[in-house]
Amino acid sequence: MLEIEGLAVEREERLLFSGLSVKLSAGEGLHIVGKNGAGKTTLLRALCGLTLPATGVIKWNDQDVTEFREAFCSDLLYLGHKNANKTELNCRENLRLALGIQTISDEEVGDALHEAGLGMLSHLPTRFLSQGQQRRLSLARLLLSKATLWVLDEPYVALDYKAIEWLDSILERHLKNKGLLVLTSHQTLTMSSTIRVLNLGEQHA
Amino acid sequence: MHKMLWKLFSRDMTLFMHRKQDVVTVLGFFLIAVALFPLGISSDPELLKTIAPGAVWIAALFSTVLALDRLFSEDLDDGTLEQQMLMPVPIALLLLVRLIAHWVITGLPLVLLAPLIGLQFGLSFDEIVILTLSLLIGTPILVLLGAIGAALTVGLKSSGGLVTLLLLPLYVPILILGTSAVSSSMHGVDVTAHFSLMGAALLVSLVLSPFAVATALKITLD
Amino acid sequence: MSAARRIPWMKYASASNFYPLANRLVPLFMGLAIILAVIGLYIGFFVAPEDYQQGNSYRIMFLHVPAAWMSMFIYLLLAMYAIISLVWRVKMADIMAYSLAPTGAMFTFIALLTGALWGRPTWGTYWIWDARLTSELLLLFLYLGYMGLYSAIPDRQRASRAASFLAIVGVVNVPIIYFSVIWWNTLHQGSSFSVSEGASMTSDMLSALLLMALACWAYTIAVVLRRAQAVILERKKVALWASQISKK
Amino acid sequence: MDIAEFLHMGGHGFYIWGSYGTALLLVLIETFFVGKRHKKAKEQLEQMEAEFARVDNQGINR
Repeated sequence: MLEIEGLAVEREERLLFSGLSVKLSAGEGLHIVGKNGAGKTTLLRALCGLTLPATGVIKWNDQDVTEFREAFCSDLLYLGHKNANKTELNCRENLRLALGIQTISDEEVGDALHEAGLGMLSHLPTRFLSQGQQRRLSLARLLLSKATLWVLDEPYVALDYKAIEWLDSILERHLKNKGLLVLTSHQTLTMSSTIRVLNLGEQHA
Repeated sequence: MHKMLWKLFSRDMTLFMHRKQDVVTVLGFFLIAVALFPLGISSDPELLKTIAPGAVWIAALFSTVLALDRLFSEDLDDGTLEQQMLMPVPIALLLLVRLIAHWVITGLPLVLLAPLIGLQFGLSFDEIVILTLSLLIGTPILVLLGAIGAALTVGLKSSGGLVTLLLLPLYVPILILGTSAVSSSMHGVDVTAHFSLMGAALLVSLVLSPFAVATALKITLD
Repeated sequence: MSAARRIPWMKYASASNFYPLANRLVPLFMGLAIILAVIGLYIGFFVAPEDYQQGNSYRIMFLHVPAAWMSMFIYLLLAMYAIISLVWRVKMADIMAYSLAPTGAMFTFIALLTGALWGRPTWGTYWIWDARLTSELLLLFLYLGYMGLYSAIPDRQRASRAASFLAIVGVVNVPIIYFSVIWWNTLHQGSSFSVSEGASMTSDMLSALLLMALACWAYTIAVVLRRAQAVILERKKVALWASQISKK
Repeated sequence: MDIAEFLHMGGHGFYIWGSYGTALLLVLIETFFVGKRHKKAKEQLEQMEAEFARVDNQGINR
C-alpha cells in the first residue's frame, strides 16, 4: 500500500503543490493530470525519492521510504521521460541492464521483446530504432519486472494506436494482479479498468 | 551478496567496454602530456630525472580528470542514471563498484604504462618500481575523490574547467604524497612513511567517497 | 488584494525578520569598521615604532594578518552555514553562506597580495612556496570553486545544495591540505624562511593589529548583511514572478 | 614629520602603500557593487509589485 501524507514540493522559490495526501491500495491505479508546469513529473520523481520534497512523508507498506529505501526500490519500477536505453547496446542487453540485478533467462527476455514487437530487431544497437520502438523497448521491462508499484511518466508518448492497446492490456493485467499504478498522461485513458484521477491544479489553492 | 557485487561489476565493465574510444583518448592524453615535459623543459638527463615524478603524476592527474568527465554524463543524458539511483542496492555500494570498474578501465592502463615512461625519463629499476607503486595506490584515490567533483558538475554546460577547479585542492595532498615518495626514494630516503600514508588515504577514500558521491548525485538529480 | 500579501511570507519568516534588522546593522557596522580602521592605522603608522630588523615593511602585517585570519574564519563560517542549510534546510543559512563567499575570497586575495608585497623587502622575493602562502592559495581555489559551482548550476535549489556540499568537503580538506603542505615543505627545504611575524611585538603593534582585525570583522558583517539583503530581494522577485505565472 | 619621508617609509613605501592601496581599492569596489546590487534588486521588486498590483486591480474591475 502506498501512502502520501502532506507532500509539498518547491521549485525555484515556488510551491508546486502542497498538502498532497493520497492513499493507494493493491489493485488501484492513479492518473495524475494537470496543466503544464503543475508538477506532474516532479510529483512522480518525489514519489520515487528522486526529488527531495519540502515537507511530507511517503510510506510503502507502512514504512517510510527514506528509511527503507532498498525495500521500496525492489518493489518499484519507474519509467521517466527518457527511455533509459543505452544507444550502443542492443535490445537484449538493454533489457537485461534495465532489470538490474533481477535474474532472468534468455527465453524470457526473447519473449518479452517479441511481445513488444521487437523480436526481429533484438540484435540491433538501439540507436537504429525509431522513437516508438525505443519506447516499446523500455516498456518491455514491465513484462519482466517483479515490481508491484509502477510509476510511469507519460508512457503513451510516441506510441501508435496498436502499441497503446498493447500497453493498456499490460496495465490492466498489472492491476488485476493486485499491482499498483501511478501514471501521468495528457490523453484520456483508453483502459477499461477504472482508475482514480488526481488533478494537480486543483490541489493547491 | 558476492554474486550481486560481481553482477554489478560485470555490468559496469560491459558498459565501459563499449567506450573503447574513451580509453584510447585518456591513454593518448597521458602519453602526450608526459612527452611534453622533456620537450618543454629540457632533455638534460639529470633534470629529467628530477622532474620525472612530478611530470608523470601531473599527467596522470589530468588524465584522471579527463576520464571522469564521462563517468556520469552519458548516463544522465539517456536516463539510466536515474534508474541506477532506484536500484534496490545501497547506492554507495553500487557507486563503489562502479568507480572500481572505472579505475580498472581508465586508471590501471596508466599504471601499466608508467614503467615505460620511467625508462624514457632515465629512472633506475628501483625508482620505476616506486613510481609504479605510487601510481597504483594513488590513481584509485584520484578516481574516488574526483568522482565527487564529477557528480557535482555532471550535466553542466562548462563542467570541464569547473571540475578541474573543484578537484585541484582535493588532489594536492595526494600529489604531494605521490611525487615525494618517488623523489625521496631517489635520494635514498626510506619511503615506508609515504606509502603507509597513501595506503591510509586509499582506505579512507574507499570508505567515505562512495557516500559522498551518492549524496552529490542525489543533489544533482533533484 | 495586493500582490505582496500573496507571497508566502511564512517561507521567508526568518528572512522577513532579518531584512529590517540588517537595515539597521549595516550602517552601524560600516561606521564601526571605518572608525576602528582609522584608529588602528593611526596607531600602526604613527605610534608603533619602526622594527629594528624589518624596518617599516612590517607595517603591512597590520593588514596581512587580519586578512589572513578573516579568510580562514569566513571559510569556517561559510561551511557552518552550509551544513545548516543542507541538513536543516534553513534558507537564511544558504543566503548567508552565499553572501560570505565573495568577501572571503577578497580577503584571501588581499592576504596573498600583502604577503607577497611583504615578502619582497623581507626575503627578497615576492613569492615563496611556503606552507602558509601555498595553503592560502589553495583556500582561494576553494572559494572560487564554491562560487563557480553555485553560479554554474541553473536551478537555484540544486545550486545551493551542491555548493553547500562542496563547502563541507572543502572544510574537511583544509586541515589535510595544510598539514600535507607543511610536510612537503619540510621535505623540500627550498627556503629556510618562515612567515613568522617576528617574536618581538610591542603592545602598540598588538593593539593596532587587533583594532584592524576588529575593523575587518565589522566590515565583513556590514557588507555580507547588505549582500544577503540583496539576495533576499532577488529571490523574492523570482517568487513573485512564479506566483504570478502559476495564477494564469 | 615630513610627508615625503612618511610616504617613503624608509624605502618600503611601494610595498606598504601598494598593500594598503590595493586593499582599500578592493574594499571600495566591493562596497560599491554590493550597494548597487541591493539598490537594483529593491527597485526591480518595487516596480514588479506595483505592476502586478495594477494588473490585479484591472482583473477585479472587469
